[in-house]
Amino acid sequence: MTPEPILALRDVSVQLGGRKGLLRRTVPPVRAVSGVSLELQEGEILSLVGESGCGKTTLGRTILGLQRESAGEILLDGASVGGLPSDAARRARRTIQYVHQDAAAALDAWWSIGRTLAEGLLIHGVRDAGERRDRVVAMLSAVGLDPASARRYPQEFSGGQLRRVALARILLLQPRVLILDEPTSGLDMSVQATVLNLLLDLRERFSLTYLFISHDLSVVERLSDRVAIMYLGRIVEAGPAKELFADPSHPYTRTLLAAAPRLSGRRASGQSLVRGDPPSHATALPGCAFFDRCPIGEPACQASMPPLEPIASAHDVACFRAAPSGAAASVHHRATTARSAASSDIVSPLRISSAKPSLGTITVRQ
Amino acid sequence: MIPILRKLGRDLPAMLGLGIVLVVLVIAILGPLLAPYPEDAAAAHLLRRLKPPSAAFPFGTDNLGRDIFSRVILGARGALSIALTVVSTAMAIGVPLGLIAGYRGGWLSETIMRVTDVVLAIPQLVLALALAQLMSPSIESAMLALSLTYWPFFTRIVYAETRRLSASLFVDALRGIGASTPRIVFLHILPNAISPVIVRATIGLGFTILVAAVLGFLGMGATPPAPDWGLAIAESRTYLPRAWWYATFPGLAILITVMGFNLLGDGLRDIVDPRLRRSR
Amino acid sequence: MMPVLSVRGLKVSIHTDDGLASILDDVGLELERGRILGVVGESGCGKSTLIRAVMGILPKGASVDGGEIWFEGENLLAFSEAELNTGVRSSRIGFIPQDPLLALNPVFKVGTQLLEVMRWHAPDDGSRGNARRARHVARLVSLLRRMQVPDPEQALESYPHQFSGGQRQRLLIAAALACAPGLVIADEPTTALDVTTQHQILLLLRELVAEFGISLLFVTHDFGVVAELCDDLCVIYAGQTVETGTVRSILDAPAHPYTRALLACHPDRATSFLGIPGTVPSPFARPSGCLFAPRCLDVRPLCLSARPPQGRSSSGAEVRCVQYA
Amino acid sequence: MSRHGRLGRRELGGLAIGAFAAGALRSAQAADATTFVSGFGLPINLDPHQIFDVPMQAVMLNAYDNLYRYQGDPPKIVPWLAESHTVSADGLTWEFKLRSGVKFHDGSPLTADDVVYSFRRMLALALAPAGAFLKILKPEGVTAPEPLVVRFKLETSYAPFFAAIPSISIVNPRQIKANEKDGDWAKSWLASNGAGSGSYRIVPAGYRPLEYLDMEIFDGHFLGWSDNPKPVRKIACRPTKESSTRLLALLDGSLDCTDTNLPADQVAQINASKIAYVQKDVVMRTFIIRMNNTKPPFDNLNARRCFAHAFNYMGFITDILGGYATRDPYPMPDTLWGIPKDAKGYDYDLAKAKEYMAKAVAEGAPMKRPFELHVQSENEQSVQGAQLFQSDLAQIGINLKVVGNIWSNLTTAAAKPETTPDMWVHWVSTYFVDPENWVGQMYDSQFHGTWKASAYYKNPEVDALLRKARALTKQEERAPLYEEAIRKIMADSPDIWIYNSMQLQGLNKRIKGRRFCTVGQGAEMRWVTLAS
Amino acid sequence: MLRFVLRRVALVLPSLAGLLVVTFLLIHAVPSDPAVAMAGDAATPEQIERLRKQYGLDRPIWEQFAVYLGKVATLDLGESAFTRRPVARDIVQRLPATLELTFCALALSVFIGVPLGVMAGLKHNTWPDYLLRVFSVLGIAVAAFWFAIMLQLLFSMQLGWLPLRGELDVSIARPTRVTGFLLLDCLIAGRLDAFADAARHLVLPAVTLSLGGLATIVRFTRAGVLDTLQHDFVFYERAMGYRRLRLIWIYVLRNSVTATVTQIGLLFGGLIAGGVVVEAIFDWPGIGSYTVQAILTGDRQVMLAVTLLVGTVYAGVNILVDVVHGLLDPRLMERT
Repeated sequence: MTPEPILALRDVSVQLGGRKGLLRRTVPPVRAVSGVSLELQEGEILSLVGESGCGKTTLGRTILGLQRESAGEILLDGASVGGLPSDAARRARRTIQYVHQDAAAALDAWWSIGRTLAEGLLIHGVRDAGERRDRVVAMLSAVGLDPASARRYPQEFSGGQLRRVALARILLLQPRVLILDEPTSGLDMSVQATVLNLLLDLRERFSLTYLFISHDLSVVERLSDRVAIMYLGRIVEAGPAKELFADPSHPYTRTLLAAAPRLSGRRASGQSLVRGDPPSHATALPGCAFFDRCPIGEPACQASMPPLEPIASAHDVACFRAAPSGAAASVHHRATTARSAASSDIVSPLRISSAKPSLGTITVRQ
Repeated sequence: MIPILRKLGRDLPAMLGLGIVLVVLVIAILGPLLAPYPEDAAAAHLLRRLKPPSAAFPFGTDNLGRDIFSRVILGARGALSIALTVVSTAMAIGVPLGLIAGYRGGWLSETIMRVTDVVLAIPQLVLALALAQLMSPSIESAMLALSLTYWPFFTRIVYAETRRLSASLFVDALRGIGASTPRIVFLHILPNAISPVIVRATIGLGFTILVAAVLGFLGMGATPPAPDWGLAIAESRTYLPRAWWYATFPGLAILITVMGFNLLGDGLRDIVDPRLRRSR
Repeated sequence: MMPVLSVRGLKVSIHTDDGLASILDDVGLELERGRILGVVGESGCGKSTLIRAVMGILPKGASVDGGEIWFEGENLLAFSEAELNTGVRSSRIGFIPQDPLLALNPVFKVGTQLLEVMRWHAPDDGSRGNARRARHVARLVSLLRRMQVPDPEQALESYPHQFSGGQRQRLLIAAALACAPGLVIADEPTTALDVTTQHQILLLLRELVAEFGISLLFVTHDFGVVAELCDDLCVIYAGQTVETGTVRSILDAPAHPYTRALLACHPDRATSFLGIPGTVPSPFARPSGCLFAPRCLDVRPLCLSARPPQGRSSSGAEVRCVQYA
Repeated sequence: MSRHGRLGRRELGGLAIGAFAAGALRSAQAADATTFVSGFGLPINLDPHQIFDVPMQAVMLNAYDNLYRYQGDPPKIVPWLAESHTVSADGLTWEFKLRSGVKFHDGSPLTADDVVYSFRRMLALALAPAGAFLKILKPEGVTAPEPLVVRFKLETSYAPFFAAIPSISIVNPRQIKANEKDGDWAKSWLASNGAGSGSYRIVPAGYRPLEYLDMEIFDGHFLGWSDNPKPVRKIACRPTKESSTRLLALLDGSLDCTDTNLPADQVAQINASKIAYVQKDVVMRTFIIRMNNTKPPFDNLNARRCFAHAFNYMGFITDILGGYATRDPYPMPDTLWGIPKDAKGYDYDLAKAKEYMAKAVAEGAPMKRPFELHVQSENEQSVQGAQLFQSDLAQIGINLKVVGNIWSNLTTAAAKPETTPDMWVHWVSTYFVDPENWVGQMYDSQFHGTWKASAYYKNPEVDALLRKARALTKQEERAPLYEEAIRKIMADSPDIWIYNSMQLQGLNKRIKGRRFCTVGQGAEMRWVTLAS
Repeated sequence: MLRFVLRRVALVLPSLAGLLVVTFLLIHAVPSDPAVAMAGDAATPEQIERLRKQYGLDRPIWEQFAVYLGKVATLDLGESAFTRRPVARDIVQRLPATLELTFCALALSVFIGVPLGVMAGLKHNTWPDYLLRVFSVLGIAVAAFWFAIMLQLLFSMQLGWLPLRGELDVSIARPTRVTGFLLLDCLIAGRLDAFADAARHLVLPAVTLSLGGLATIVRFTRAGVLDTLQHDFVFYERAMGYRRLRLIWIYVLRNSVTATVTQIGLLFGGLIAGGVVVEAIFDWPGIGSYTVQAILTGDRQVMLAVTLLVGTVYAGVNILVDVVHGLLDPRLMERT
């Protein structure tokens, strides 16, 4: 029996936008996140991976409480904290904090770093100015910044330093769960490394749990305990990082892995496993959202949405064609090949789909 | 603040504007000390009417024999106080409304912005003249009318800025750490939104001086014997083109002052315009 | 064989409000015909200034203080702005920008913009007026089809925002190739794209180099992309070329301490996330010795006093480091 | 710009290019010898039974005829459409004998019925021109016993009746009735059309309210044109709105005459020009600073006298008005009959003013409170007068605030003593030539509530004198009564009477044959000839 | 597109209603009694009282407003108490003159201001930029009435090139009224002499009126160009070898004028109301002097009608501005 998760999402959906009007074009709301379930164990790093527009940031904001879920349940330490308007949601979830992707834009350029950091403490009830100052100084040192930088303004910092400032600001609030939204995007490789290092270090020191949102598979692979892959608002595969990278089951996961540029990788040539553009909600069709880009799709995939189901212990996949681990050796084999070398032997989706193997598995799943 | 001044320092027209504004300010403050005939604010000297410029009267004299040079100097205070009163009143009305409308959204925002539209559509002159009638023509009614027609400009600017800022990441981050709405709006959004407001206000100061002069010209602004620049030009019309000095010097005073505020505002705008911030 | 593009000892500085900044100190590279040269460097190392210098479009206040840029046997630095504009840009050097969303003029139809380029730079085949235009349209349509842009005719009539990022980048690649240049310069063309799209674009570029007989100068900060795409590699640090050679040789055996440190940061190789200590020296005050010396783990006294000479590593790469002198 | 006010184009004549360009571009501005471009202001509409003010006179005198008309300077009332009249001994029945052969512009003959119709229309509309008649004449009191005889039966004897007869224009009922809507007496139609018999006819297409009005000669006018062989054939009214434009247009030759409010300061400039000059005419138009006698301290005689002595009459007239006005210490024009020539007015004497102030203060009058003097802000002269007064009062320690205001607000305010300002400035023009136009309506307390009586002066003796004079018909009998009343009024000093106007009008030198009369201020055009 | 315009029109209507209420209340708060003014100088209190009854001025304000609203709904703007003419007719007669003047002034500002603004933007922070900025600001700062008189003195009095005032010489017969726009009517009637004369009369007032707008247009075009020049596509277009002139005057300019177009919209409203002074000086028979006259006489129907008119024109121009925005930038249209 696993311990009680620190944070759990049950079937959470989020709708965005939408408007009606007599003289305005009616725009239906977009289901940015649909039916996502996640559990975050104390102390682990769970990575949320997907291409732009897959809903990972929306999901992060929903967990935080800045975006209200339209359905589902959010549990913090086993207690429901869902269904609240944003102010109340933030109060209930103050142990969850969020670190923005663009650290510079997340800081008020008119406020010095020291004031900005102290402001968080003030909001969280630290009335004594001296105490605030001391804690800010201590935290700046903890994230590897000169305490004298408290007097400086955001525009005087480099990208890497700003990430540290952003972390310091959040850590002052003594969170337990951090949602890190692409914390290294836009950073140079050398800086990215130091920031990741800091993140691991801080997790130890402050006993943090990370929800790590990223599209960079090489970073995710090295950092995460568990990984969840999102595609068009749904989680299509989730499992322990090692297992998932070693044995990707969903065709989309495999696509992503195959597409990521690798230092070791000889250049791809000829046809690619990867087809089509990243999807948008506007063009979504019934059935499996990945169908139009899927190398192994078959007509049945268009009929209904495949549910997220376990194929191994703690490893879930939402695909009718993905066999449980070991049961679909060929797929497994192709995936690993795709990852490690050129993907020439799986590039013909036609061949695979025309073979129509294992219709039986679908019946089993139903 | 320092970088702003440094950037401004390289912008010659803006420095010219700043210089003019400072000089006008000094003149406004020290007016009665600088004017050779401070009593000419109200006196009448029938024997020296409409004298052309001379050593004794560098700008000549007006229809009641008053020294135009003194009156131009004495007029600075009035012009500036009208401008400052109008612009600060308009800001006091417009800025909070813009903040509320921009941050809250919904029906309140809609209502505020529709009212703003309505007021923007009222011809400024009609309102000014109607108020002048309502309260009898005076500097006060002119100021009220101008304030009442000028605030929507601030509302619109602040509204747009607030909309932009409340969608920005740093406000999002503040919400994330649990900052209260008043804290976000007044301590964070307001300072960030204030730059375009200051620019608009600076240009507005010049604009107000000019419109006040037009109201004076139409007999709806300052009342005699106030040493008002617009009024002086209005009074001078009868004596044009013979007494050319009568209109010219108050006209130049308006021209230079308005130009000063505009140049300064333009320069500030170049610096604080978020669209231009990327440059260099 | 003469290289298509050869840059030697290029120096570019820029007058700013804070003084004179040395952006490019000593950059050299050679791009052989039909090959893909990757130029890799971290932000601020001068990659985009290098591109701008080659295109002849330096930012305000910048000037070339030394060096040569030879393109197909001609010194580009001797070209006037008008000569570059009429005789080089697009017609002989194509350009693929970094961010496809920002590079297209948002208020003009794609076709208008691409045809504008062709109108001035497409090779003259004697046709004029409407016939010439029709021929241009036909060429664009076939190019777009080759780029796997669906419904090319419709695409020309659409506005940039109506395309996805990947499609836009395909449009821009088509534009770069439209006037049949010999050299194409690509400025981080996949940075703004999703990983699957990036993969597709890289494949496409690889094919096009052979198919259209072009040489490609590919600027990036991502070693992974270089590994996937490029033949040769040029590593730049603080406005200097520090290592050049074939991709294979450098990735297999990086010679310059900077290259080594940088590769060690890559998640694919990193053993721990240590990064490179220190920061890039300010362009306003470059150290007198090796520019990397303050951050180098293998620094020697000599490094701090004099600029390191050009050397050659065991794998055949040219390296600017005393270790290989 | 020339600094000498002489805009001689010759100064620039040396510039060959300029001269060439001017020659090439200048349009046929050379005025046409039969078109008169008039700068008289336009009335707010063209119906003489609705509007009765100075600008209306310029339309009325040219486009309409009256039974009698004021002519000459000083004005005499002379037969016009009427050949003669008789009045009964009790002053109640008036009979006017009309000329024969008078034709309206549409060619139809003008008869007594038309006159009756005109008076009845005027009474029915009951607007400004009816002011003098409403109380004394009922519609059925106007009759036409014979085709060319009009009879008026008055309700009470009213001497100014005859003086007011020239203010009523005779309109053509046939045209009016054709354009009547819902029994409105065609007041909408006539507001922008003409239906008269005057020397000129209104060209409806040439009219845009307040902007321009074209009138063309009516060859069939009853007086004929034998007395003016070369008349103006077209009057183009193009009033100016700006005083500087007015001046320039006159000097430019594109305007033949200005309106009659030319400021004295422009006189020298115009007279220095080759093309125009300033005509000075004495008119009956008095300039007055009113005091609200109901508001303390103006209820105190000494206070009022203090103010009356503090105005620099001659300084104002000599220096500001350039002498183009005559000091008139009486409450009406000193050229009119009924003036007690022996009565002495108030003069500028700050010492006396101080004395009176001390007395007033001793009597408890609040002389230290700030006072408001309302002026019509668009009128330069009233503003200057006010400022002069302000400056002098400041010397004796009285704090006066000059408040700019507009006519309609002022007349509204003057309808009640509480809202009437402390002081305000206005002129009283000649609506009809009779003391009734001035003292009669200004100081008889029965007129309280009208702007003319806005001093709210009440003196039962004066009331009695004025009422008695009003009911008598003979000037010899009335004159002593007015003289007596004026003496009493002047002793009470209810207002500050300043001057009687001299009318200044800029005229093009090509104008010949202009005949001036204070009523109409020289706007009647039928004798004017334009020299080439 | 149609949906876009309809939506904008629908949004404007409540604003206009609000405008009407505000103006109605405001105008009725003015103490000046229209009956007094209407009755004229020589009127007696009884006459005034009668008029007050006749025009319903003695009735409660909401009743007066209801009556007025009913009339406005049928496009009847009432009758001026003074001119005795239907206000709508007066406005129809005068508005074209004002519009003609405003259009010409705006055209002048745009055709001069946009190129100057582009030049200032291109020469950012150099002497040409400084000079252009100072000169354009001079345009705003100079008092229109003073400038107008100077123009009159120079061009009419001294040089004699242009007429002093009015819209047509007295010696020239007016063309038949078709559109009300004098220049157009001259052309329709084939009266070239009248057209030339009318055009000459238009020059000085239009130049005077264009001054204030000129500076605004220079200012916003300059800012727009500066902004556009920051965009990556400008570098891209240069790198692709666009011809410099075409790059600036077509590709950069179209991206730069959005804010300028907005300002032109705002200016238009301002010019109509602000042309009063210019109309007065040049005796231009437009709506401006009519408005001032109405205010001075307390002619409520006219004041209301003019406010409604200016509000409508303002709203209409703003809709037009939005349409132009949509044409300039196709992305905007799709957001609706």
